[in-house]
Amino acid sequence: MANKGFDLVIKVGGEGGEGVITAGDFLTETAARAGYWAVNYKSYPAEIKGGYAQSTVRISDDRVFSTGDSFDILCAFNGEAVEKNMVFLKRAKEENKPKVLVYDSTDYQPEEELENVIYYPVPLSELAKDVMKAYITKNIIALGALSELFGIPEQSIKDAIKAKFMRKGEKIVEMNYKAFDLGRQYVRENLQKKDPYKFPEPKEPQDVVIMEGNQAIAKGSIAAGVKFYAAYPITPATTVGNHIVMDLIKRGGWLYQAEDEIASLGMALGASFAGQKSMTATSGPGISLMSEFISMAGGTELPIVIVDVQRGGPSTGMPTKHEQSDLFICAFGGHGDFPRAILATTTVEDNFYLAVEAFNLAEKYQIPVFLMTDGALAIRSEVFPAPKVEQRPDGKVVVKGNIPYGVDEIEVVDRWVYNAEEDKEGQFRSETGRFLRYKTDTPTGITPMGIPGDPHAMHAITGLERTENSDPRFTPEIRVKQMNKRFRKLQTLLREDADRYYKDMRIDSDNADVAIISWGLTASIAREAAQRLREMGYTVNEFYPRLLWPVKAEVFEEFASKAKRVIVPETNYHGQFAFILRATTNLKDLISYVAYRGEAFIPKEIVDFAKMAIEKDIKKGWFTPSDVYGTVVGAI
Amino acid sequence: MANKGFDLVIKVGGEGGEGVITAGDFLTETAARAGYWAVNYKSYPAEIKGGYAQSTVRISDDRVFSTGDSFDILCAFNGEAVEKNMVFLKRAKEENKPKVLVYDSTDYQPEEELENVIYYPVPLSELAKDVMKAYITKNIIALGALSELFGIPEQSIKDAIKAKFMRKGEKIVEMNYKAFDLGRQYVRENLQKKDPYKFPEPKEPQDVVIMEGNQAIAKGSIAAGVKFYAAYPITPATTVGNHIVMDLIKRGGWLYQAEDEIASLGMALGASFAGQKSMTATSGPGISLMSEFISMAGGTELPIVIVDVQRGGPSTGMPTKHEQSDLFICAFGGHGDFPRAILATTTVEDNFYLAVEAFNLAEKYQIPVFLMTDGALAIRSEVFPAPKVEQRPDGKVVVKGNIPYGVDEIEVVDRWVYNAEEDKEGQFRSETGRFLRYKTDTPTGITPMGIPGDPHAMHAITGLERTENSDPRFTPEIRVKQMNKRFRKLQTLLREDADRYYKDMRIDSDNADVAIISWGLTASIAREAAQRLREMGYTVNEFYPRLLWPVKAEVFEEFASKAKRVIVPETNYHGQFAFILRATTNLKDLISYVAYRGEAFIPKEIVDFAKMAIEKDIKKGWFTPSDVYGTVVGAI
Amino acid sequence: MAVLTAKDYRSEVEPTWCPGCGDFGVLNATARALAELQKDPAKVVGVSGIGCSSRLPLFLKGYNAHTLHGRAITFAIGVKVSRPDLDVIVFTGDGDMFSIGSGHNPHVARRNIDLTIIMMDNKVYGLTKNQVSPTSREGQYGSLTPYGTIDHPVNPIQYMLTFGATYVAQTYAGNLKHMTKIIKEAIEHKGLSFVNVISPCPTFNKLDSYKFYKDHLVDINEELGHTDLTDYKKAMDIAMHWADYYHDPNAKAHIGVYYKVEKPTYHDMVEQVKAKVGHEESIQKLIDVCKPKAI
Amino acid sequence: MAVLTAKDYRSEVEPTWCPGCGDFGVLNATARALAELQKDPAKVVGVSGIGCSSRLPLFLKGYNAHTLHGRAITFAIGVKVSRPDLDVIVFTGDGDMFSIGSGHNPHVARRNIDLTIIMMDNKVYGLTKNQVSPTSREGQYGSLTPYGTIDHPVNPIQYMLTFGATYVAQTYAGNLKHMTKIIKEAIEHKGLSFVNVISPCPTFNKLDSYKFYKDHLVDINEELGHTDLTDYKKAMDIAMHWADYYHDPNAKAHIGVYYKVEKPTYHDMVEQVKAKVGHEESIQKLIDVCKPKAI
Ligand SMILES: Cc1ncc(C[n+]2csc(CCOP(=O)(O)OP(=O)(O)O)c2C)c(N)n1
Ligand SMILES: Cc1ncc(C[n+]2csc(CCOP(=O)(O)OP(=O)(O)O)c2C)c(N)n1
Ligand code: SF4
Ligand code: SF4
Ligand SMILES: [Mg+2]
Ligand SMILES: [Mg+2]
Repeated sequence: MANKGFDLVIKVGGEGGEGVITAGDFLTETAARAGYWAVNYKSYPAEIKGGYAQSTVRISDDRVFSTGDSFDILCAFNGEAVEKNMVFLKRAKEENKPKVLVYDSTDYQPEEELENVIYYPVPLSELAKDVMKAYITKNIIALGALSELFGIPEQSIKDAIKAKFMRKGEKIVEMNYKAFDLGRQYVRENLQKKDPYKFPEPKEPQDVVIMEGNQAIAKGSIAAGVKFYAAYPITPATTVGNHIVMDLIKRGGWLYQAEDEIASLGMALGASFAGQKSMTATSGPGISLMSEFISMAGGTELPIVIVDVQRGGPSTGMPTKHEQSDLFICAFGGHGDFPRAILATTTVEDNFYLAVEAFNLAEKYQIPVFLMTDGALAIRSEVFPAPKVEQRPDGKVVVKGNIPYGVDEIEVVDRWVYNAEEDKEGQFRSETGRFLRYKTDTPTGITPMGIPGDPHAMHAITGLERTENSDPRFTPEIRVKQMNKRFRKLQTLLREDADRYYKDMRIDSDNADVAIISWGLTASIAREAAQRLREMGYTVNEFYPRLLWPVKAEVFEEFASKAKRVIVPETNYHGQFAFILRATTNLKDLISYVAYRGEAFIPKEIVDFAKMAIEKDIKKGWFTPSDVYGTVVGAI
Repeated sequence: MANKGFDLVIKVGGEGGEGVITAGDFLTETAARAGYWAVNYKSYPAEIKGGYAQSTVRISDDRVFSTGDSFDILCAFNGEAVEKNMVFLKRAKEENKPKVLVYDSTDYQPEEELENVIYYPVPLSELAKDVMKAYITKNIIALGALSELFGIPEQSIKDAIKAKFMRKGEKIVEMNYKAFDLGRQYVRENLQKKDPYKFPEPKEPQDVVIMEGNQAIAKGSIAAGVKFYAAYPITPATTVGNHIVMDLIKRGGWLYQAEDEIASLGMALGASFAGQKSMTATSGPGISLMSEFISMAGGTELPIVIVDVQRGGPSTGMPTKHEQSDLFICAFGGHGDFPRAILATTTVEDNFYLAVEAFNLAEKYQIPVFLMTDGALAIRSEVFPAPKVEQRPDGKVVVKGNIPYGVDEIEVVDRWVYNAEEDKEGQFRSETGRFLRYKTDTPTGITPMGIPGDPHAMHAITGLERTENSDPRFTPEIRVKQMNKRFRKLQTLLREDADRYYKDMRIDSDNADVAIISWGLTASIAREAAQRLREMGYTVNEFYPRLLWPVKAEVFEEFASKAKRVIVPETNYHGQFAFILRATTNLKDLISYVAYRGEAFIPKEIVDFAKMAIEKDIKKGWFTPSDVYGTVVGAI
Repeated sequence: MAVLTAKDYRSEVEPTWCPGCGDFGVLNATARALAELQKDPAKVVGVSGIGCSSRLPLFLKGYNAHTLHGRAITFAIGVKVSRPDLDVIVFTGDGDMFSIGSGHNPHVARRNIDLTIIMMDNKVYGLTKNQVSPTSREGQYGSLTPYGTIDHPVNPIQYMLTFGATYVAQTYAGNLKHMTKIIKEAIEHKGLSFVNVISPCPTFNKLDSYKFYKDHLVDINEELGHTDLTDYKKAMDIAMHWADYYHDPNAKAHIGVYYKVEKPTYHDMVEQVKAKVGHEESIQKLIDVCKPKAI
Repeated sequence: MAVLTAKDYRSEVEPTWCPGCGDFGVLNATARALAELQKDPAKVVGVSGIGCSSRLPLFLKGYNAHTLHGRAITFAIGVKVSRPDLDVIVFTGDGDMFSIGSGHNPHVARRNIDLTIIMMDNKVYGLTKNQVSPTSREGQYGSLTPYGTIDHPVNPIQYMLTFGATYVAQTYAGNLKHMTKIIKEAIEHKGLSFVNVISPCPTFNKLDSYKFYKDHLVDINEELGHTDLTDYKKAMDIAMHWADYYHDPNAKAHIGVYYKVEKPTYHDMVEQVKAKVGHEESIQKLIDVCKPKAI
């Protein structure tokens, strides 16, 4: 509960299957219905069934983008949840802000009372079993208790409950209302409020959506006009497919579950060649398998969007864990030199808009575009302003909303399709009338595509080097011209489009104490760290690029020139983005600050490191949280 | 024919299947038998059958490592060979050194006489058909003519001919001798020598071998003790397998032709897990397909040697062409962060010794090691001092010879296998007696492997993150320790082994006009360019590292500090090695000089660019030969 | 449109095949078949992998894709599923389809995707200069098996029958008429059709030569009386004798149609699903389902 | 060595499978079979891909490798070919082996490599939480096919027979005795053996449940009198009825051995080649062949 407004973190933890995750979802939706913002970070058990699950919901007046350092309130569905969070509860003492523990007292009693922790025992299981005669209502009883304890607007929760159970019938809704009231009643009759946390009054709800990360990618892709999706299941990318499949059918497209990832990308490229906007989504191992086709997409100039929902690597690694370690393979995997672009998302809201942008770049430049996100964002949900998709009178589709990286709207791009009518002068035809699919001398490097069915644009594609009309040929002249053509497209991209992905930049000083460059989920944590550093009196500049490749060096160089030191926090071992920046800009003195423990940073870790860097006058190098705290720390 | 000794370049060109390549091989072997050195660069037709083929043989007193800028003598088996080389013949005028054209005058007559070109018509086809009644002898007749014209030692050629045809019987040898004599005789009777080129007297032959690049890899791997080779054919890597298959069987090993590259690497890793030294060889597309298993090899710490015989990329690209564009995928392909090493060869001789080294690094550090070479080196043959493989009394195998990167000998490394006898204290056992395959606290990061059959070292491997005894586990502490363990191995490598691959360095001045860092085949061309620059009066420092990854920054930084500018010539678009150096060292001012036309540099192009860089005071940037000459030039 | 002749289906690119290569015949037969069907070249898509055989689509007019080794089928599926209005023909080789590509065969067949697969079976890797392929006979020499391969060959016909192809035939590059007829039928067939063309590689495969096949072929339909093409077991039975001639000098190699049935294609099934699910015009509506539900 | 019991083949790692998962049974049967054979755990290598089923080797003592999705067979071949003294068992799932891994199946089988493949067929992707697998019945719901899949399933038994496996059997995770017997036989078999274990996934596959199989199984050897296990055609015939029960509520699922023959293994052939080629003690000699030949 910061001084600037309402800001509360509630964590719900317990056995998977007991409605822990649902409880978090209810809190999130309640916040939305009460006119507040929320992010909800979910953590599913590694086991298929059972195992420990938790949901961390941060509700606030102003929009926030991380789930903070820790929780204010823990609602523990069992003893395990308390134990798992003991390390955080213990911190209440030093953090001079109280923490609240609401726990199922049916079978569990804390061993000791921790300093600055307020305890509220509620016999959740007992009430569910004995009073409600339905164990399944345990989480709703808990919501009732939380509502009573912290003043979470009753009507908003009840509405959320109703919305969820409506289609199961009035009876079920009533039962859940009853469970909710039971929780409230128990608290009223048995507990005395001792903590300072209190929900403000509900406000007029805003026009918002609630989406999970992978859902936002699905919806964004639909908005971009995708028509073909080739899937092969892999954690944590599978659910992009789950979310898109029915929408796609409704829009006349199709999701094809392929036999493997090589096949997925092959199919997606086939559909692209056939004229459709096309995509696939996978995680690290799938990107590895797709490498050969990625190289072909770059070489043959086929538009394609490849979503990489990253997980912990290398190899099978840690499928359910957060990491940002696929940047190297996305930027440099696949053999030989070819053009590509990489966009990376920092929030669920980003996932929606950048999905549209990824298709735009792919279709405009006829290159493979990676949309990089990660497993933590995949299952996190966010309340954000509802996006609007409009069709302009000229037929163009425009996506509007609160586009987080600072542009006003996104016009959906359709690829440049050859039109013989318009090419009366035969600019794209050879002397013998053949279609010049790969004409080399266009100023942008871009040439129109021919789509099957059009008798005027017939051509072959081949992964071999080729002439302008696509016959295999390896003479030095032809080769060099074709390479230059392909890479000229990236120069065009840097000129015409890069800036729009570089707008999320804040310069507080021309000689700031510290500057932060960050990407992916880490950026949304760094943003909060920067704010806190500012509150501590430091001057801080921030830059969260959404385009990671290609790199427009001068933008980074200028940004860096305005600070005494530049920290690049990211969650991988090599400091992959910093590595790329060192290689592509004239910046040498970047400080890599990396965590590779399978969990995101918390804002505090970045704050503490920044302070250390300022105090010890660190200007470059490679650091981990262990360098700050002397030991490996977990964050979740 | 440089002033420092004998140095002659003979090119033979004509229709594939007419013995062009064999003629080049004879010249190479003749040189060896006459006590000279030779390199023979072959260029096969892109077509399976027929098409244009040529062989460029450079014979010299001192060892040289490139085939020079151009030829002195062209022996053209048909008109096409003359036409293809017209651009070079025309240069004779400006190059004030005469060129000789020996051509088959049966059906061809040059249209004009070029300045400074000496013409020797010999009706090769006619003589073969009409006199010898065997068209197949055309190339031997040509050798006779060359021998007579340029004094190539008769006995040495005849010996080479005999060695080749011996096993076909005396008759065949006699017929070829006759053809050879016919060529000599024709020249004696019909032509007048007008050129200055003359072979010196044969010397006492040295103890040499003649190998092709891929053969040298095969032989080096055998010397290293490889036992399992998994193959999937791909140009230009296939012939590593062709060359090794029988040797391997004779040494008790096996070559398995797999169904694809994923399977090859999977099998090779299975064999490695089972305790065998194991390898595979492929080219770019295969590396792409192997990416997932490469990540697993790094993650599970399995020793493996992956030979990448590079070809022109991206995608199917230019399979028969030279390029060095797989460095990115070898260094950064495969998902997630994991340790690996990359060695790259500059000559055929390197191929032999670095194959041994690749196994050493793989076995010592239990990592995937890439041995990078390319298609031009693959089929080039070289005369070089014969390597010796000795077994020391202690059983260790030692490889000796003229190791080109400056070490005295290579001791063959066998992996550290767990030995329960020696581990009396249970350093590598858990409290319950389990084998600690992945103990994290060894100083080097290396831990002993357990080999199936040993009851004391039983364990599982998994691509998941894991405990010290290899159970899947993702806690931050375990994860961080295991990552640190794996990367500690690379720190050890940098400390203990990197320097041996950095010895091929020459510092002429502490403030040289220009320094060159180069790798792969380009290095052997840069070497010659450097020498010429020196002869022009410039001070030149040179550095040809054989280890490309990981990078020991201080070595490069110190090297670079001693010159006014550093040029990194390489044959790919991005300037991939320069990119890596910019990212990993504090060097910003590296000059990328790249060619991506599917052909190697010629020394002159590097010389001309270096001069330009010196004159225009260029310190950094990205340049191609077009920046020097204003147009795309071909080299072969 | 004027009547098109075989020539109208050929591109300007000249084949780089060796003289005598069987693939020339396949190219001719394909062009003829397309001409007989008067297909619109702009609506025929040829897709191939990598190999001598896989070069074929580059020599055809229309829309063609020379993709990656072993992956033609995957790319072709993408084309066909997203554009069912196109005729999609896969041109492949024995190595391309049955070695590196073998993982895709079961899945395209069991889904009965309406593609035509034409495999040029020269029983060797041609383009990489002589390695044994999965269809090479035991004992055949290859550069990586100089001792004569010890592998038992695959049986493409039985495989594709097992996987569920609904049209399965074999023909011979030396018999233009038969080839043209079969390829035409295969293109016309609704569902997954597979045509194995025995296509000699005179450069590397000395065993499976024109000379050998000259007196080793038998037409299973005309000569062996296999006429009930819907009889799966019978088709399997004949298929099992596919390679008898490798061992028995008197046994024959088969040409003809093994199997042909009509079953719903993948596209038919997709249409059913689409009809059931219905259409949504408005993208906005699909986004708005993520708003808190009005209650 | 003391007599080993099933427990001696189990590692310290506790399975993470859901309660009721069929894979527990497979683990038990495997440990029992190994105990009955008194195999030296240090000489048994278990290799798997990725999936719930592929976790199995982590729960076994000995040398085990949990490799990549679909690639267990490739890794296992490397182990076996380079170390024929080891017993190598592949543990895999229906998705692992017949979807992403399907390209490796023909080649391991036609070479008759002496591996044992045990596939836990739950007819679903378990680990990734409910997608249809190649063995799922038509109409089965999966997260990516919420309308009910339109794909016709593969027939693992017929496939492996077609590919040339020399031991092919099916068993059921609910029948420990039968499973143990079959797995034991499969391990003992010289050559490529394939065992398909119907292994229910109570969490995601509600169709192929214990309840369903309770009265849907028939033993082809005991009950249907299939006793000539070398009769390939008969084996094929029975295999073709593999999934009848998907459509016909009265049809049964089969358990038992379909096929079992002795044929030279890959290793037998390798030994022949090695004997023919001979051995060379000296590496130096192999290098010296590159010197100009003495004449
Ligand atoms: C990923 C990959 N691996 C290997 C190759 C090399 N390669 C090209 S063609 C070919 C074999 C082709 O055999 P087949 O399909 O029978 O064609 P053929 O040349 O015999 O017609 C191979 C292995 C490649 N191009 N790509
Ligand atoms: C390359 C790759 N792609 C996808 C995955 C995700 N994945 C893990 S298990 C699995 C399916 C497993 O199915 P199956 O083999 O039937 O095993 P089950 O869980 O049903 O036992 C998939 C798709 C992966 N691990 N690696
Ligand atoms: S190598 Fe064989 S398959 Fe290839 S083009 Fe020549 S004859 Fe045809
Ligand atoms: S999801 Fe299914 S297959 Fe996986 S462990 Fe659970 S029951 Fe077994
Ligand atoms: Mg072939
Ligand atoms: Mg399964």
